[in-house]
Amino acid sequence: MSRYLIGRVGQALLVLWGAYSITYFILYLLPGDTLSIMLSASGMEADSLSVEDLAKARAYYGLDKGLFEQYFDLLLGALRGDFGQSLSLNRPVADLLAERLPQTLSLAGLAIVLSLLGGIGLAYLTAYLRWQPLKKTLARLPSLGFSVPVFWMGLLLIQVFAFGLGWFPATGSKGVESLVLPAITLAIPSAAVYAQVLQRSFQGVWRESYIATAYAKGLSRGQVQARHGFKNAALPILTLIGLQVGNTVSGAVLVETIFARSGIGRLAQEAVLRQDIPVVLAIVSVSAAAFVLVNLLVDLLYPWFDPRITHTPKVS
Amino acid sequence: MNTSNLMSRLLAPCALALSLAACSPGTDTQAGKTLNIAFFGDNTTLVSIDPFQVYWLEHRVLLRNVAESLTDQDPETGKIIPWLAKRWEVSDDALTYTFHLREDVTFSNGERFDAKAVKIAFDSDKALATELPATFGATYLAGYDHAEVVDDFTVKLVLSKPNAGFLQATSTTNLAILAPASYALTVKERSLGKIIGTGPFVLASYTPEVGAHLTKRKGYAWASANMKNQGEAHLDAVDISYIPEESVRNGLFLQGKADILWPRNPFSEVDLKLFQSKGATIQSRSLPGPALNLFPNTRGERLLADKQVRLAVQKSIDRKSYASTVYNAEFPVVDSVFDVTTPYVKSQAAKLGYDPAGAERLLDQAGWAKGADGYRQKNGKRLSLSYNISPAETAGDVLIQDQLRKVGIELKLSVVTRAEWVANNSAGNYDLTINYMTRADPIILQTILDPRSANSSTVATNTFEPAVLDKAKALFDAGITATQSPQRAAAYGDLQDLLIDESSAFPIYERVWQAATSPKVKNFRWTAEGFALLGDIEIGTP
Amino acid sequence: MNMLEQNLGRKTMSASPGLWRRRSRLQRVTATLLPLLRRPGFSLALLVVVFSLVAAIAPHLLSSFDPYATSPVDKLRAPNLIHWFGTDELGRDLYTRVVFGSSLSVLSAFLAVGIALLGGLGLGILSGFAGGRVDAVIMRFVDVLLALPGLLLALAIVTAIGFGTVPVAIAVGIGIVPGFARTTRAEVLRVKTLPYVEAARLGGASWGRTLLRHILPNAWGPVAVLATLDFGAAILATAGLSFLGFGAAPPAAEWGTLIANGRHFLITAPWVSLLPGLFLVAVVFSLNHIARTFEETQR
Amino acid sequence: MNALVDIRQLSVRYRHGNTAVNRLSLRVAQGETVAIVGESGSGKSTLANAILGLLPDSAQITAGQLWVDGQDLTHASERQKRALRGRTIGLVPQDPMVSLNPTLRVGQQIAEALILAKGKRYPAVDADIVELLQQVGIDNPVLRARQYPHELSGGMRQRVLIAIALAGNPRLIIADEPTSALDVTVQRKILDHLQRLVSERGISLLIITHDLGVASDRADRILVMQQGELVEQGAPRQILDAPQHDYTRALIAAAPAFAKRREPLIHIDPMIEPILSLKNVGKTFALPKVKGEDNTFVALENLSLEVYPGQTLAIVGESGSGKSTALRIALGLEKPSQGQVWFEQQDVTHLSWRDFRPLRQRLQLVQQNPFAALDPRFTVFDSIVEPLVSFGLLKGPALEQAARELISRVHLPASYLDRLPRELSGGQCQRVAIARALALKPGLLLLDEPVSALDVSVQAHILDLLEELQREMGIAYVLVSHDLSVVANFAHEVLVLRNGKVVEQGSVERIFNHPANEYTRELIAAIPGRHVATRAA
Repeated sequence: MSRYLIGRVGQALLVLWGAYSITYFILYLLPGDTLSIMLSASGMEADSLSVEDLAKARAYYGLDKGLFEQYFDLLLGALRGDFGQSLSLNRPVADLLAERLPQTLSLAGLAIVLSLLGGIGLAYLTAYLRWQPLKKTLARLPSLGFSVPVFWMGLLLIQVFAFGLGWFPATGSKGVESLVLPAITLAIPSAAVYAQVLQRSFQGVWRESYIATAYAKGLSRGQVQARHGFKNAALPILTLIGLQVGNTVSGAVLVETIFARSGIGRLAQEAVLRQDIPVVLAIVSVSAAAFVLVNLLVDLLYPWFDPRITHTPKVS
Repeated sequence: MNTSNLMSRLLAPCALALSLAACSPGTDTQAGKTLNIAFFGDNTTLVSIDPFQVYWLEHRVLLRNVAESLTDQDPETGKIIPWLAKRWEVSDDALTYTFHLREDVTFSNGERFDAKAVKIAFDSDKALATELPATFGATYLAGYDHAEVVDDFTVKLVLSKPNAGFLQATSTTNLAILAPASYALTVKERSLGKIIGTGPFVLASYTPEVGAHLTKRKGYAWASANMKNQGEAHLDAVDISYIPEESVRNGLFLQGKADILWPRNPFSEVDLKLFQSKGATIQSRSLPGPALNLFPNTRGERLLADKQVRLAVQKSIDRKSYASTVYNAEFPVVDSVFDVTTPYVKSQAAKLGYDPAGAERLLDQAGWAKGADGYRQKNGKRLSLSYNISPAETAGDVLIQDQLRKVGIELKLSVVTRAEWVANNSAGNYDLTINYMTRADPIILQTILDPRSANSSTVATNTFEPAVLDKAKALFDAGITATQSPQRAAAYGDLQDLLIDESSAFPIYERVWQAATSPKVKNFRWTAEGFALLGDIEIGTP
Repeated sequence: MNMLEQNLGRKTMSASPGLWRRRSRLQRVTATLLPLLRRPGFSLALLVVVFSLVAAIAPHLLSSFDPYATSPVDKLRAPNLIHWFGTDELGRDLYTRVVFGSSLSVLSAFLAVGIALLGGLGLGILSGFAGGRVDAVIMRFVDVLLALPGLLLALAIVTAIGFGTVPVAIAVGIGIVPGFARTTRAEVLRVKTLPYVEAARLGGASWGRTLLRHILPNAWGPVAVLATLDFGAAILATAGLSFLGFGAAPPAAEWGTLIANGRHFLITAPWVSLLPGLFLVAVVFSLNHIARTFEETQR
Repeated sequence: MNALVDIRQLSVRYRHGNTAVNRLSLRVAQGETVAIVGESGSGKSTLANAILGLLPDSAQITAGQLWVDGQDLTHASERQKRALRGRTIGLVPQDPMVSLNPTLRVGQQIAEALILAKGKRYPAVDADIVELLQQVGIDNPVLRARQYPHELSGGMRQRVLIAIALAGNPRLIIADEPTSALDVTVQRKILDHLQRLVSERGISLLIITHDLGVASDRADRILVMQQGELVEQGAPRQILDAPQHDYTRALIAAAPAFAKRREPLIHIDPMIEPILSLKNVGKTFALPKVKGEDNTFVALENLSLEVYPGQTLAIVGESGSGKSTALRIALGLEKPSQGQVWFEQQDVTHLSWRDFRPLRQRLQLVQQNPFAALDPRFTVFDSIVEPLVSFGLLKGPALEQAARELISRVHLPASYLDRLPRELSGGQCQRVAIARALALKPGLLLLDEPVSALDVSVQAHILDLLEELQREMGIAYVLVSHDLSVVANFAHEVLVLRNGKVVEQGSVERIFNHPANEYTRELIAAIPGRHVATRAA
């Protein structure tokens, strides 16, 4: 087990390092003079600076070193939790992240909980129902769920629930109520994915022989579904939760913009508009870290849900 | 009963988890006397509410009510009137300004407002301007050399060269006087909200991109004559939020969650009617300073180097239709380089008429023939102008594009990041660009169009044809050194004529700042620079 | 499916054995497609998708208005017989804008899916076929791409190469590469071990032939379904990016831009945002529906 | 009226047309063992589901009555049916590998049945679980109860399923193809055990099977079903000795256990060289290291065999015996760890794939699962001619001509050349696979369980076809099978493998009549139906 754990953590770190490197090279290697981008992002113009000032600025942003030297400096810094200075906000990126992260975490956390509740609930209901018209309608619902653009859904929800019905505040970062609409918006696509996978999974599981065994014991449909169907059907969801982290972060960029929440996602969008490279790099790294971490947890928890999978080498 | 129980049990843990991240103390108790203002999105290019650096209008509204200046400006006449200074004298050479200060003023941290505080403020500002020459306040301080404390309440500000706008500058938020304690802090700390002033409100908090909170200053009693209410503010607090989404912002106002809806751009006709139908009052004031102008790049091979083409562009813009389409039928039609609230504004209405036929004639004469696709061409080259936009195009931009298309000019709107936009400007990589600043003195045009003091000297240089550049510089100099009103009027009048005659500026629309106030908001009044005096505002029953 | 089998059975049985000729591919395709077309849902979805494809290729066939001509007098008209989707704040016909927006949205989705297919299929086949170290290296690389949240990766790419439809499509395409690579690899691995592949190998077929004739065609199904699904996803992703302001240069407008621009009038003129949005939803939903129908028939 | 199950004129229809059970009547008395025999599609499983009240939503009882323990299930509510399940009727499902919930411990799954039978939780449930496990013949029951299904062998899982069926003390147990997924020897033991338990408790047993042998060995009464109808019923002897119905006769004729053994090949000309020979072949696999120690698994040890033209050699063994490894080594898909492989007087042991390729024209394989052996996207034509195309032998009209010849060789109409595999039955698929193997006119066919996935009557046809081809074309066969009864009718030589070792080798005659080894005897004894067949003989 511990051998597996070490290997798996190593793999996770490798992926994280890869994600960081790819982002670094995309941002620093692709066309565009990094220095002038950085200068203009912080309100200066390259044409107005003298040669010495340019050299000074180059040194200040660490651009006087070779590409790889820069890369290793940044990487080492990132390992220590130092992501450098934001170019336009004039603050350490780490501070910015520390300030914005809780907002996004609470939003994403609630969204994940809601999407699981909604997705699993819908699929569970669909599997339980026997009246075909309703069953079929519910089976098509997830498709609709991820056909709707997140931003459009967000605007609609605001119109209906904030302005129409007045149940929830439309914007703001204060209080749990202000979290409800954005979290629902963010949860819908993920919920749709969970629901669709689980619906399919239930379809497969209902055909399994052990379901017949369970019925033959005298269990009711509800009991069979709860005790024998659900856990087996829900196993694929576990892997999906890990994969959906990425989508949730992507969605957060849009949702935070619409709902005027100051979180990581909006910071990312603004940093891109300002070409604030250190901030973009840090946010991508942090999101990748979240992704890797959640997937690591899922992998480690898997044997607990599915006893067939063990992390110890098998002896036959 | 059962299900709701279940739901609450399920939700309890999440609620707990969330409350760690975001907890909200109830604000209902003071709601009655709190004014909620909804602005559009916060400035993300320069995160700062340090008065000296701030050019962002919304921040200046906030600062006007927190930090005060030596003088004030009458919004009706543009005259400079006493505020923290009871009176002042200007030496004949216009280089020495002696201010006699009020003696009853204190900063909100308890420090006394006196000559020493004024000196610290001006010296700190000057130090910052030297360190960061591009900072906005530097233009206000142009020519300032040093301050001398004459006695506790008399201070002498000495200029090294004349600056006709200096007295007006002392009335602005940019040269507001902060408490000495504020200047002891770093620029960054001030930028993020450590601002202590003498105003009727105290800045309790500022969270970039989210909002700010102001509370009433107890014992305030030194308002300028512009204020009706000479005592403490009527409001207990002001809550400011920055909401980038227009529909969300409007919704909040319609719901009554915001008392003042105050976006940067004027309201569209439909919104205006909607708000009025809900009983809202639309407050409007043209912002002093240049109108919304496009400035051409007249250099080298650029198509706008040809004056004929520039004149044709000038004639192809239908400003009346712009005002009524993008905004509303009552919206003023721009008729000058400056907005009407700017001192020495000179109407150019006669030269700014819509004349597409005239434009086509000019283009035909210049050898630009219409091609099959409707666009004009010369020597196989299309009459195509590039216009960089950041962060996003407006309906107005697209309307102009279509208006130019009608005479066969292609306007390419390229949406770029702010950084690219700046880079393109400084590289001369544009045909038309845009810039505006707000200040109730025509001197502000220098920061845009005088190559010697402009933000982007490239843009300023490119605006004028090489032959005209010196003439323009001379007019700027005349404007700044003239100490008498008629001389300034003449200089700036000539400058405005020059800009229009040369088609070095294309006025598009009058920069009217509009705010919608809910029926319960009383006494909303504008300052000379287009800010609001929150101390006057009362919240009553509608 | 049963009916189909019976139909085919009858047809082939009735043909006399001596006159046997090979049936063309077209005949077989129509034989599988026809029963699908009888489902109203499928036909409707196909219609919507075909409409958007036509709009993408030849938009002027579907509307006589000029998508860019402003007409201040007609601004913000509600949907009516002349302007089916109403007009926007500059009086432009919205239906025409949506139709012309298709070319940008649909073509950029094509580009994105094309990139994803090329990259994903390449990586997936290589990985699944080569196995061993190559597989391990490629899969780690795919893991890395997967770990980068799609929109953020796209934002980073757009930061680096600039705004516009093509950069956005490239960014979106790269974002969906890992999904394709994984699916392709899994399918190749699955099909590779099937008895008929072994039979073909034992029948003397080279690896190349086995790959092209057996593995790819049989692995293609789920990949094609994924491509159809991701086509919708790519439309959504490009719409998302244009919504954030990274899209095409005005006055051209993708669907995302139309929705984004119209959102200011949600209260006063809701159709400006809602109708393009509804159209977008209809197209993506139709793509999903088609993908699911194919998936079901494959099973 | 004392019949436990009383079915009168029952008809069950599926929503999309076909009638699965047609006016069927059946009685099962208390303590009686009844077997329903039928091939796939005969409706026997639908009948079993109907008795359990577990018909799928798409099926409907359209006529007749179904009385179980005095209740008419055709009009019973779901609740009533549920009360019968477990407590009155127990089920031993078909495939033990997939019939236990993989995510629940074995003990919990039994406990569930026990608690349902009691109607409430009770403290002694753990003791009851252990007792039940003991009764069904599982050793170390305390440990087993805590394990998950995947940690148990197939036989043990089947025993657990029997324990679950017994937990509710039912009066009837339905055993649906109870052992077809298991090795013959295991199958025999478990069926013996089940029968003992049932008879001790006076439980009625309803066996659903495709295997007339199993039915005749176990049942008091046999019912033969064909296409939803009951064609014949009676005591096993009666059915076997004097079948009334054509279908029954066909079944008996097809059942390998009752068929006549094949004439052994009269002579092997000493001048003829073997087409294939394996010389002292062995294969070991490396396993993952455990605590740094190397682990190996010996799949095959010291195997020698020779196959002569026109002759059939059968390799028989249960799962894990190494018979598949032997086949893969013979095909060159796997390199042996020791020994040599000779094909047509050529040492092919270490030939690369490329060098082996020309030889493949002479050496072909017919696989186990005919559906999976054909590319679903290839028409029959494409599949059959693929080897010819791969080797670039024929083109155009010649290719079509070859296809027509091949398809007629396997007795399929030429029109089938256009069909896709999914439009064919299992037997037809297998014929196509054989035609494909014949395309290159090979000298040796390796048959990997060629009929195990097919119905009995189809099995017979395929084996007949293979025999005919051997006669006409003089092909040699290597038949790999777990089923001795298939081997008995088909092979000339038999080789018995167990755990990778050769147990016995010899002519089919000698192996069956004078088995020298205990294991071989056990295997032969386990052939279902042998019981009755030998008595009949």
